[in-house]
Amino acid sequence: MLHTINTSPFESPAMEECIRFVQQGDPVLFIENGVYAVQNGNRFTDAIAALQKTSPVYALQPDLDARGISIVAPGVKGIGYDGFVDLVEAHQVNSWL
Amino acid sequence: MLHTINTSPFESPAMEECIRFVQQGDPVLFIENGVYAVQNGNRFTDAIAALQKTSPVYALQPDLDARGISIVAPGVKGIGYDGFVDLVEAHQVNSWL
Amino acid sequence: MEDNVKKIMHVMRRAPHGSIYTYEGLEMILIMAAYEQDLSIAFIGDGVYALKKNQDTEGISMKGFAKTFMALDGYDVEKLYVDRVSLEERGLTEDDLLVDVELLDSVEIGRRMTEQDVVIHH
Amino acid sequence: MEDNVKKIMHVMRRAPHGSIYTYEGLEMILIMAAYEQDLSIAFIGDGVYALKKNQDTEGISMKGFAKTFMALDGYDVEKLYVDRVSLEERGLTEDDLLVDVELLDSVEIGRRMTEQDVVIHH
Amino acid sequence: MSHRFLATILNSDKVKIGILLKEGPYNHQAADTAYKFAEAAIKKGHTVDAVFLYNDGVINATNLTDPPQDDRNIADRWSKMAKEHGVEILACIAASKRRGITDDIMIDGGSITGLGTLTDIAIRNDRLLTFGD
Amino acid sequence: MSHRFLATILNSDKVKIGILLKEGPYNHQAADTAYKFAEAAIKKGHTVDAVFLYNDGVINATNLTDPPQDDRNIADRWSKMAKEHGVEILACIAASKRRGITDDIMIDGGSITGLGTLTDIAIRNDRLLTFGD
Repeated sequence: MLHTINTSPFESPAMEECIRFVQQGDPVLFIENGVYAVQNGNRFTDAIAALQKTSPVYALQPDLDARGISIVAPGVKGIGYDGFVDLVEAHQVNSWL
Repeated sequence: MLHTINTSPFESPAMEECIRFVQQGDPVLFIENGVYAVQNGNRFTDAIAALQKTSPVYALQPDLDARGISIVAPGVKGIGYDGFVDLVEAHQVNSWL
Repeated sequence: MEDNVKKIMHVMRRAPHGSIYTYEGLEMILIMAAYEQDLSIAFIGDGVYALKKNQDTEGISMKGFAKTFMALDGYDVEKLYVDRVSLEERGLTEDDLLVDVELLDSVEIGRRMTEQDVVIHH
Repeated sequence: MEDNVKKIMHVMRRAPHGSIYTYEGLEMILIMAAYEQDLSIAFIGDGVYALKKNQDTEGISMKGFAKTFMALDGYDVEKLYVDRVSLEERGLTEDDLLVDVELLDSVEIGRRMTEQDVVIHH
Repeated sequence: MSHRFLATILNSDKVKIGILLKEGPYNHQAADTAYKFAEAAIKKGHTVDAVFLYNDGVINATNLTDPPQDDRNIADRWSKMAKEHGVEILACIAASKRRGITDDIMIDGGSITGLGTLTDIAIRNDRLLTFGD
Repeated sequence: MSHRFLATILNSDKVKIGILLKEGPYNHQAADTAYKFAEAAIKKGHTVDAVFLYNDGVINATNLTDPPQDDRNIADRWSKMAKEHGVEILACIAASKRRGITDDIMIDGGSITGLGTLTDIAIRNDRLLTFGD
């Protein structure tokens, strides 16, 4: 199951909640304001590292670009809308609005 | 200056931010989902006690009632819309949306 | 073969009355219940407040809907899961809730989420 | 006597692009600037992200507006305050910002807030 | 001047209030709280000068809403408040264009205007209150 | 049955997708992300069956929006997607009534329907994606 998070972790508990429920191996995709979570060097960088021990973590590149985020936390993979589609092709989706 | 907070402290950083900026003596009024902050015995009860050392704290009674909150943190005063108006009569307003 | 029965989970995540999401979510659930799908509802975060007893919305001139959760049983929607951490963190216990629910750990709710065909957050 | 000059502070509190509040807030500021009031803008919480350098919105097909903040100077809106804690917490420094701002502690921003006739959060 | 002096005597503790409403009806409580506050302020003898609708707040101004019979009618409430208490209900034009609010579907007593009007409201009133999400 | 078999051969890795959109245009990015996702899915040969508009999402369906010339036109984009790719654009009737969305102001290619249709969409598609705030 693909989990998407679209709100800033500074403004919403969505990421924190999602992480509590996500199952081992399930991919997590950050979109919209959610991408602030993976900006390298902020206070969520450790949480993102911990998450990656069990889940692949993606961020929507156009949303990173729009917010001027050029360096993401190690291991996080930037993907386009087509990559988003590929993840949806492979998984059911759980959007943590 | 009257500060109003209308979002749940569990879902938004508004209360936390407001508390950092509020000046000594300035009243704080919780409305809408903001009133969950003053439900007695949740994890914000200490923060509400600390805030009251410098600021009077109010909560909109109709919003408390709507959410089934019968016991508020010690010292917090429930007021109606008319009490809200009285506070606005006495103060400029800063709404932490 | 249950070809057309889908497992659909509704996730309540917001406090009631401050916004309409919980209420319109409930309207969606009531309609879906008529289609004989495998429905469940999880209450996570501020979503647990939707089930709080003694909500009286008269003073804010809005329709209350807490009691509609009590009617879900009659629609054969019986799988109500409440996240234990969310409830405790808010200083609430099962006694504060209007309806009988299963109080579950996040791992267990997460496991049931993974089994779904559709998950809708409100 | 400056009878008709009001002190109006706009408070940016949301990240750009995920919602329109910052952009429509900026539109409001540009109009108010023509009225020769005593305007200031405070950036608090995710609001500081509005000033981040190198925002390129082409990929999300939205108009960028970060550069409009650089034009505020030309409208005589020169009081831009950034909350130091909010910036640091996000792993950013003044070098990451598009425009010159005053980096202030919350107590000082709070003091300036209290002096306002009007405070509008966006 | 003498009128103003008289008003000062009679209403020494009364304030003139402008309201800025930033969210649409039903979806967020903001429109309800703004209304209940305005109602209470008027009842206490204060002046509610105007309700300025911004962001999704402009959706308060459409006359096409048709809420369930047993629910409150938010658009009608604003309309009545405009007519009975002279409260201006004003929707920002730029925000309205983005959300499809036009003169043709405007509630009675409401109108579309620019942000300059909001600035005037901020200047001429003792208070400007914001309601939103 | 043979048609279905053929489709299986040709599109073995293709999925049928329904979209649930819960926020209005411009105010939140949800409408943009939903559109960009749908566009990319169609380009890859997947089927986007329907976009169901709920909560403030119904505001995507008004034909009265008039955004600035240099901005994207969200309503037109949905309209075009409906016509060119057969994507159903459906606004929930109860949600529409609360926000003043009616048949008279409906975009080309859009229509108003009930929540039962959303249930059908959830049942008949391989995926249901939600976009909101």
